[in-house]
Amino acid sequence: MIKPGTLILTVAARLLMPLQLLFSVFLLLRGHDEPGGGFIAGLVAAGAFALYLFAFGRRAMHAILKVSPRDLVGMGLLLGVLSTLPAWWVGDPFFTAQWWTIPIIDFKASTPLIFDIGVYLVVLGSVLTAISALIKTDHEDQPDPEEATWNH
Amino acid sequence: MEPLMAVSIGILFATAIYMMLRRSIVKLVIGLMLLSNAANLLIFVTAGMTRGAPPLVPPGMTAPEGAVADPLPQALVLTAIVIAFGVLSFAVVLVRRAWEIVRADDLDKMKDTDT
Amino acid sequence: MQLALLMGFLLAAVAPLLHRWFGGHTARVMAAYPALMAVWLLGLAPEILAGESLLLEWAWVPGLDISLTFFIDGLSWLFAMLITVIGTLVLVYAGEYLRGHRDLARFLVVITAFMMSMLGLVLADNLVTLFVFWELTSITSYLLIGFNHTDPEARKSALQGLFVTAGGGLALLAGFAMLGVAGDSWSLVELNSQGEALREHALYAPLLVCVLLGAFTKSAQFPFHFWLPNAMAAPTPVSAYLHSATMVKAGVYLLARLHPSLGGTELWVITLSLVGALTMATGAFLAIQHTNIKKQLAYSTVMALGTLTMLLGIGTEGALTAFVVFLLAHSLYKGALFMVAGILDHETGTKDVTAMGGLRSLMPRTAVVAAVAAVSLAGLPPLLGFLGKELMFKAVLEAEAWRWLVLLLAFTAAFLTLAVAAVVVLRPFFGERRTTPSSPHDPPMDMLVGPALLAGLSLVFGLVPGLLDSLVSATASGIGTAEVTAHLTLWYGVNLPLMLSLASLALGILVFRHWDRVRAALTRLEPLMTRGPEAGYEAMMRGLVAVAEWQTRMLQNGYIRNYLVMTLLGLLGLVGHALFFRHSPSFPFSVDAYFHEVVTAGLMVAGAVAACVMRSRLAAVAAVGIMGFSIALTFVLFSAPDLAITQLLVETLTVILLVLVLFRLPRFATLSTTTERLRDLVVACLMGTMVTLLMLSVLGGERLPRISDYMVQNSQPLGHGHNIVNVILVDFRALDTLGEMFVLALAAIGVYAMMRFHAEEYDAKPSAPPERYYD
Amino acid sequence: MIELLKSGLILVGAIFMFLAALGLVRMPDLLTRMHATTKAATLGATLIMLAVALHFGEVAVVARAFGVILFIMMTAPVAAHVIGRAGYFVGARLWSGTVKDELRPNYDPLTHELKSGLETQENAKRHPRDTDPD
Amino acid sequence: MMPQVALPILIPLLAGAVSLVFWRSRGMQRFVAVAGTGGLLATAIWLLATVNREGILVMHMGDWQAPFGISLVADLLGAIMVVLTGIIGFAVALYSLATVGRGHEKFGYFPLMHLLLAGVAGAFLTGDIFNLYVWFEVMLVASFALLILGSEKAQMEGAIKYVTLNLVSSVIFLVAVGLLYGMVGTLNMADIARRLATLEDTGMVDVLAMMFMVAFGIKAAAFPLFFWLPASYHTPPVAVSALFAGLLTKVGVYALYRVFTLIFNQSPGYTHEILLWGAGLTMLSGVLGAAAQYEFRRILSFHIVSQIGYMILGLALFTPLAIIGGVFYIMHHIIVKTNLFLVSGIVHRLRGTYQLKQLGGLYRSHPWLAVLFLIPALSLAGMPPLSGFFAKFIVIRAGVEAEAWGVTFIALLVGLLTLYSMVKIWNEVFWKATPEDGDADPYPALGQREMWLMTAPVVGLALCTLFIGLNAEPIYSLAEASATELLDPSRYIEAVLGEAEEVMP
Amino acid sequence: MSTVILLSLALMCLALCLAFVRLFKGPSLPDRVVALELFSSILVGTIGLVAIATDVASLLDVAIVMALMAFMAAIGFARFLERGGPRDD
Amino acid sequence: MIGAAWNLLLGFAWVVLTGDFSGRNLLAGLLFGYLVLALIQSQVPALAGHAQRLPRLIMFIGFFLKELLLANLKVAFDIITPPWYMKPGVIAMPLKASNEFEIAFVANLISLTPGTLSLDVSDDRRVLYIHAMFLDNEDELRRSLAELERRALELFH
Ligand code: NA
Ligand code: NA
Repeated sequence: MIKPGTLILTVAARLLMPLQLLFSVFLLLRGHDEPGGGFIAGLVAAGAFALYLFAFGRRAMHAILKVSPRDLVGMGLLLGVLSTLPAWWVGDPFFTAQWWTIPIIDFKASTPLIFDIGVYLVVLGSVLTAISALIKTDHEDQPDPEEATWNH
Repeated sequence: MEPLMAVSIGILFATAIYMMLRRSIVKLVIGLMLLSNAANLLIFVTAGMTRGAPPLVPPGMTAPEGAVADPLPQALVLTAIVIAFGVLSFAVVLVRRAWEIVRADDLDKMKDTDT
Repeated sequence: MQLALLMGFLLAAVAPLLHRWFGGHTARVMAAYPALMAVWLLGLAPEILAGESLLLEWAWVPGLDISLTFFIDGLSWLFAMLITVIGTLVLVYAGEYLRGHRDLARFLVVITAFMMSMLGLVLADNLVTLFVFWELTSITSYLLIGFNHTDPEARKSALQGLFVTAGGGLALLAGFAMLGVAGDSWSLVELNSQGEALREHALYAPLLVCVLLGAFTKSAQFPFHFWLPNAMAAPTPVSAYLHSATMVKAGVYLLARLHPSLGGTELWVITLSLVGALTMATGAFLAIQHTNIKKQLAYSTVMALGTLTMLLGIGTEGALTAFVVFLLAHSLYKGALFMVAGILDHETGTKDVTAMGGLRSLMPRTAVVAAVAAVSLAGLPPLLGFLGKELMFKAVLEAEAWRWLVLLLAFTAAFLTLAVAAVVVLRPFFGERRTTPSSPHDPPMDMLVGPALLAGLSLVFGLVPGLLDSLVSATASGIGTAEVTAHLTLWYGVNLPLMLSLASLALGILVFRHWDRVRAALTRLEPLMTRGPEAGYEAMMRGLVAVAEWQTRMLQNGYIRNYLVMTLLGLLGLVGHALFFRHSPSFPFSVDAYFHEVVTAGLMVAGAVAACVMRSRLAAVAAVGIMGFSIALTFVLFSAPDLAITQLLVETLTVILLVLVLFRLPRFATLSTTTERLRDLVVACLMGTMVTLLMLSVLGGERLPRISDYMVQNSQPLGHGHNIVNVILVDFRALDTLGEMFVLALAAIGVYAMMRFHAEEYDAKPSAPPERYYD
Repeated sequence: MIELLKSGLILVGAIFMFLAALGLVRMPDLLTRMHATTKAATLGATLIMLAVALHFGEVAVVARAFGVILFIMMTAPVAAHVIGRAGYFVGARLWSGTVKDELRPNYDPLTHELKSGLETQENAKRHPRDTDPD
Repeated sequence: MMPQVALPILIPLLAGAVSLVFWRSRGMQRFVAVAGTGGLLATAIWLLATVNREGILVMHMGDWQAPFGISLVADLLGAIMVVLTGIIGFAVALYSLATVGRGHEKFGYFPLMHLLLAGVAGAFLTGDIFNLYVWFEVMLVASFALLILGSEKAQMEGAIKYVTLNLVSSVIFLVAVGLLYGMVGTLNMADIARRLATLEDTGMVDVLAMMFMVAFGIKAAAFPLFFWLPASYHTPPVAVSALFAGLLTKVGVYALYRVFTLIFNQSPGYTHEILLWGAGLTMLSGVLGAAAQYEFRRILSFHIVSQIGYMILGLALFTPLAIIGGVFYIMHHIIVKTNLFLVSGIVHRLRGTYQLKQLGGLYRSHPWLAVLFLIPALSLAGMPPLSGFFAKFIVIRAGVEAEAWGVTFIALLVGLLTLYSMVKIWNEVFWKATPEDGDADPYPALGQREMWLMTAPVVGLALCTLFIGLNAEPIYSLAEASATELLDPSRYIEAVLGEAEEVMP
Repeated sequence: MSTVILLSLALMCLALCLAFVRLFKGPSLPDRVVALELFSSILVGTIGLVAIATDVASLLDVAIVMALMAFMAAIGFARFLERGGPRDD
Repeated sequence: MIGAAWNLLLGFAWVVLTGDFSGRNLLAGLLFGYLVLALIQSQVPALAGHAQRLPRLIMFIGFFLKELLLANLKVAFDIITPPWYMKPGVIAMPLKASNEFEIAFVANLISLTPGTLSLDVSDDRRVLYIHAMFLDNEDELRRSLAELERRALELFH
């Protein structure tokens, strides 16, 4: 039986993965002004989890991800669609950007940002869904706890 | 540069088509990858290429100073790249499942549904 | 009237319900409906017989000039009367004939629907509406022929009938379309008022051919006659109704109806006379040759239809008079005879006349009815059939085109028909008694009332033909271009037609005497007469399937390569043609490129080419990676950092994905031959060249200003972002991005489902039947 | 001065990169090729990033340049290790001039167990820890 | 703001997202399936009513004026198509409740269905050429996933062909968009139309027209680009087949109508002549393909191809009447073809096979099903007075008026051959006695609820067919109004761009 | 662009070509992976050079992502090898 | 570690207090924080050794760069000259480093220095297998590797 990763790889993964994740959030948040944005950030984050996956296996990756990648996809899509709706509330066409300044930290929140976060989640969730589905059938045979939650 | 790229992209298309016409399913997938890359590049190149002026507004300004590269095709290509990524991931896995289920690498052996 | 017609369809639809309530009486109950209609029509008689006509307007699809307007003149009134009266009788008859049959309700549905369709057909003023009812009769007739649907022969005959009549119907549709276009109207009344212009129109010949095709197929004219005898697979009431009295006459009706607008030309006269005469003779020959009573009657119907067509072709006043009389006579005696045939079949259990004999004593009432009807069929006085035949001979002698040939054919048909009439009555009812599968006796009243009434009418009209004067005049006037005044009488004096009648009587008796020998002699003609066109039809059907299979083998052959090549050749052909013949390209050849840019492009190409030529899968993947990285570098060199990042992230993730997948896949193998590879190479190179030429054309051609300049100027002030590409992605063109998100999500769902969901594991719920794709 | 230093850094960096590639082509076996690539390329990238830092001189850019250096130094050896290990264990043929191989005897290709060669002396005193990778 | 322009896209998107979020809850998914498609249908009707009353509706997404942002445009054709999408979506959703297995539900059947509908609706409503590409992809990938759901051997084989050829189409489309942008510098279709008219070199316009023709021709399954369709449509669960059969190719047809009336209308003598040839060959090859088949769904699949020919014929003739006929044909065909697939599903549910040779006896055992089959089948064959008759009649009349004898003849012949196929099915499935081996294993009887869920959509669609046939006038006027709009693109352009000066920064 | 940069770019390009040669020649998969890895490393340098040459600092973001993520490909390949994928493939 | 965290915190506090959010100011904050911590480290046991880390780190980086450059030249020389001077081989290097982080750190450093490449760590983590290019003087090599490990481990203690 092959172990998921060697010592050197696991240590590197432990170091690099948070770094990559942090970097992905950075790319996401500043994407409106510099190269970056939801896609790129999402792909980086997906790469980060993929590294973790290679080093520690699928179960460990799910453990740090906490939610199922499919939930991420769903949430991301929902966020993306919902971010188009506030415009309706104020009577603008869908997708019209709404900007709000959050007073205390002087952070400019906007529907494009929410939208971009949606993109981020979808990209991350999709790639992870695909990769973990591929990995699962690759070598793990035990039933997946997440599959048992399906209500009949 | 554009004419040169036009020729290069032509070759990319040719390789893609050639690979897609092979009988091996794996080659088919590689052909599809080449094809989508070629198409994306084509959009980028046809819209015109600009050196050293990315479409970014410098901090504190409202518009770039000089001429910048056309941002619109870039956005289109970005969309197209991501779409192609999704579609190709699907195609790759499809090929794998097809192989597992049909047990034939040869596309010529996958014609039961037609005949 | 329209409402009544639509209600009739509704009545048809609720027949099963009625059947539940009324049981065995349903047919009689439903027969009340056409009877009522007949009464209503009878109420119109004074006006119609006085030569007036009625136009009942009713809009349907005004945009297309389609209306449900009904036009009632002598011709349509006569047909409508026949349809409703015989329809009533047939319904009553069928109720008894099919008593206890499990499909009686379905039968009633279809035959009522047929009746209404037929009625609509003869009443419609609008070409399209007429066509609608025309096709409805084809379909209902199909359902009726295939009534005994578990019998393969019945199904085959039904298909044949449908295919021939619907095929003709489509020709008719084309003809109508041309007619409508040529006459700039879809109303028969209007079209009939501009016959001159139509006959001069450039479309006249093609539209006439199309219309004739439609009419000839429907009315079983040579060489389309073969479907009609096969249609005898239907229950006898159906044969009586559809295949003698009504549907098959739809074609004749149409010809009569269009006579004012299309008739009279040389093309019309020659085609109709010859085809009609040929059909007559064919029908008569075939009738004499068969022993199955229904087939005999069917072929004699073919003969009668030929006669009617021929008369329309001759088109003189006398011919039109003869047409009306013959039409009426035929409907009456043939309806009666079919019902008699049904009684025989019902009572004896066989349809073969040679197997029956001496039934007169067992079923005397039937015998009388049969005899009367047969005498009319034979064309003997004092029945209406005699009058019809006399008038027919008279008309033929007036014919302008091919007179003697037509006369010869008509005469032949006449004496053969006489022989048939003799066979049909004398064989079963007279002579020595033969045992039949079931023991016969006279049927119940319901079955006898119809034939008796029809035969009786033949006799009444034969004895007092003057009753028909106004009807014949009104009808013939509607068909002809000029007023026709008819004075019918049984005795026109000793003239050529009478001579011909006598001669035919003599010859007919002769043939009957030697029927068995004649039959034997005629068998030799069989291939010519029946197998000829029918074999043609069957060869055509086989050919159709063969061509279809050949095409499928050629095109839809399962080889994805072939699909791709076809698709790409389609693209190459179309775009290449446009590129070379529609466009005059001017290519700019000012290559300003730095060394490193050229190398980058070169590496990109090299990576792609390497992916093609390398013999290992993962090496090819790595080579694709090189290409991807080179493309990313191109993006860097030409000011697209976002793209470069995306490209290389995607490239990396793709490699990961591929590696995960390829692990489970087989290695590359050399499968194609060198020739195939060369062919593919040619296609590939052509595609590549085309793309290059396209790009050069666009790059060197006229280029308009970009909308993106607006985005460059406004992305910061309005979009509050410095990265213009990102502002486009999340604001200007956020809808694209939204779609793209969903694409990615969908791909992920797909991948997940493919890897984890195998139907056999999940859908093994007990209620789902198994899929069988390969059985 | 800065210009000169920058040019020097760039040129030397580029030369190292080139050498790395040359080594990759020239070296006789997988592991020696990896020697050529990992370090020279890392060094080359480092030097060029230093030049970038010098060239732009803004904090944000300098930070990014150092970011690149840091990341490449973190990832390059990991990649090298992973490939080298995989290449070696699945049977990369070593160059004929290889003088020594202390690993091969300690590796069991069936169980993928890699011994240290010290077990016999201390008799496997060490017990599994919970920090062990699973 | 008129939200009904965007809601037919946003509702299924939202429904898809919600279904995905609640992917663990079967009940929720089933509820959303009905509610989402019902909402789609409702908003679509609302949209059509508004468009019919007020003319072309435009929404500039994100409030970016055309041509800078993406505009959604609902003209009559678009609105009609969206309504049809709603009808089919709702019908198939109901049908799916009864027919789709638990495994399918668990692995995303309903989200995929919603998103397929969203892609289709998006394609019908967008006024932006690249956005059209995006919706095509949404639709396509959703269809990929639906096609393979279940991972059966036939599905895999069909899917490979489907995916490959459709990707080729996407790439051709993408390349054409790229070239187009390079030439005219805009993506808004109205703007493209306006700018192309100012180009001096119309040759390149024709070249691009050919590229779009091929790209959409593949989607529409026109000759010689249709191979993917008969290779795959008979492989997925029948609800999926029905959804595909009704909508997917029609998106290609719609796109052809859109670009060849709005954008590439400069040289109809060239482009539409080619379309005419394509239409004829499509009709013929499709119908011949069907004649050789003995599998229920394969026959139907080939007939999709042949019927596409009629629709393209309408566009190719390019006369007002022809366009009316084409639009009418699309409306009729979507309903009828979906219905036939649904009926085939019921047959399969009852007998466990789609092979005609093994079927039989259904006329005896299920007369109501026989009627439900006959209505769409005869309509498909163009038999009066059903919807298909009027569709065919208009097209043929237009052909005669345009004196296009060849294609008119083919159109008629194909009608006959279609009838032949339908009768073949009728003969084999309904009339023929049950073959010896056909009813070997007794399938469990349909549950009451299951049966209602399966039959209700079929009955509903059959009623639509009858309604269109017996009351053709309103549908005709709708098609006529739509054709008038299509033939006068300036109305579309004005609605999108306003009457302002040409915007060429 | 200064001569030094052009010269350096030329050198880097040659390096890229050499890496490609190794990738093409193989002979084993690890060799190709090493070549791909080197290719990406050289790209990082090249991007730095281009950034200097064009004075566009934002290109460094590409380099960062490359430095941080490109090695993942190598890890993927290594995984393939370790799971028993044929190394001469 | 606590020291580093404190230092970071102080740096941020500085940035917030001064209200200047530039990177330069953060650097300044970190520097001041470092100095402050260096001043108080004798009083706070948790901060022991904090101040020594920076000079050690700087010295280590210098050492490492020197090694990197010199050895790279050596390899480069071998690459460009046609004959091979190298004597490659795989050696086992006993590790002093105990926890996995240290082991990985050392292994990666060794990989980065030319002429040596870490292949793998033995399962019991006591030996690092290294592929070396120049085994002509193995003892010298082992010594310099040990030196590298020692200096690297110093950073953590
Ligand atoms: Na693509
Ligand atoms: Na499609």
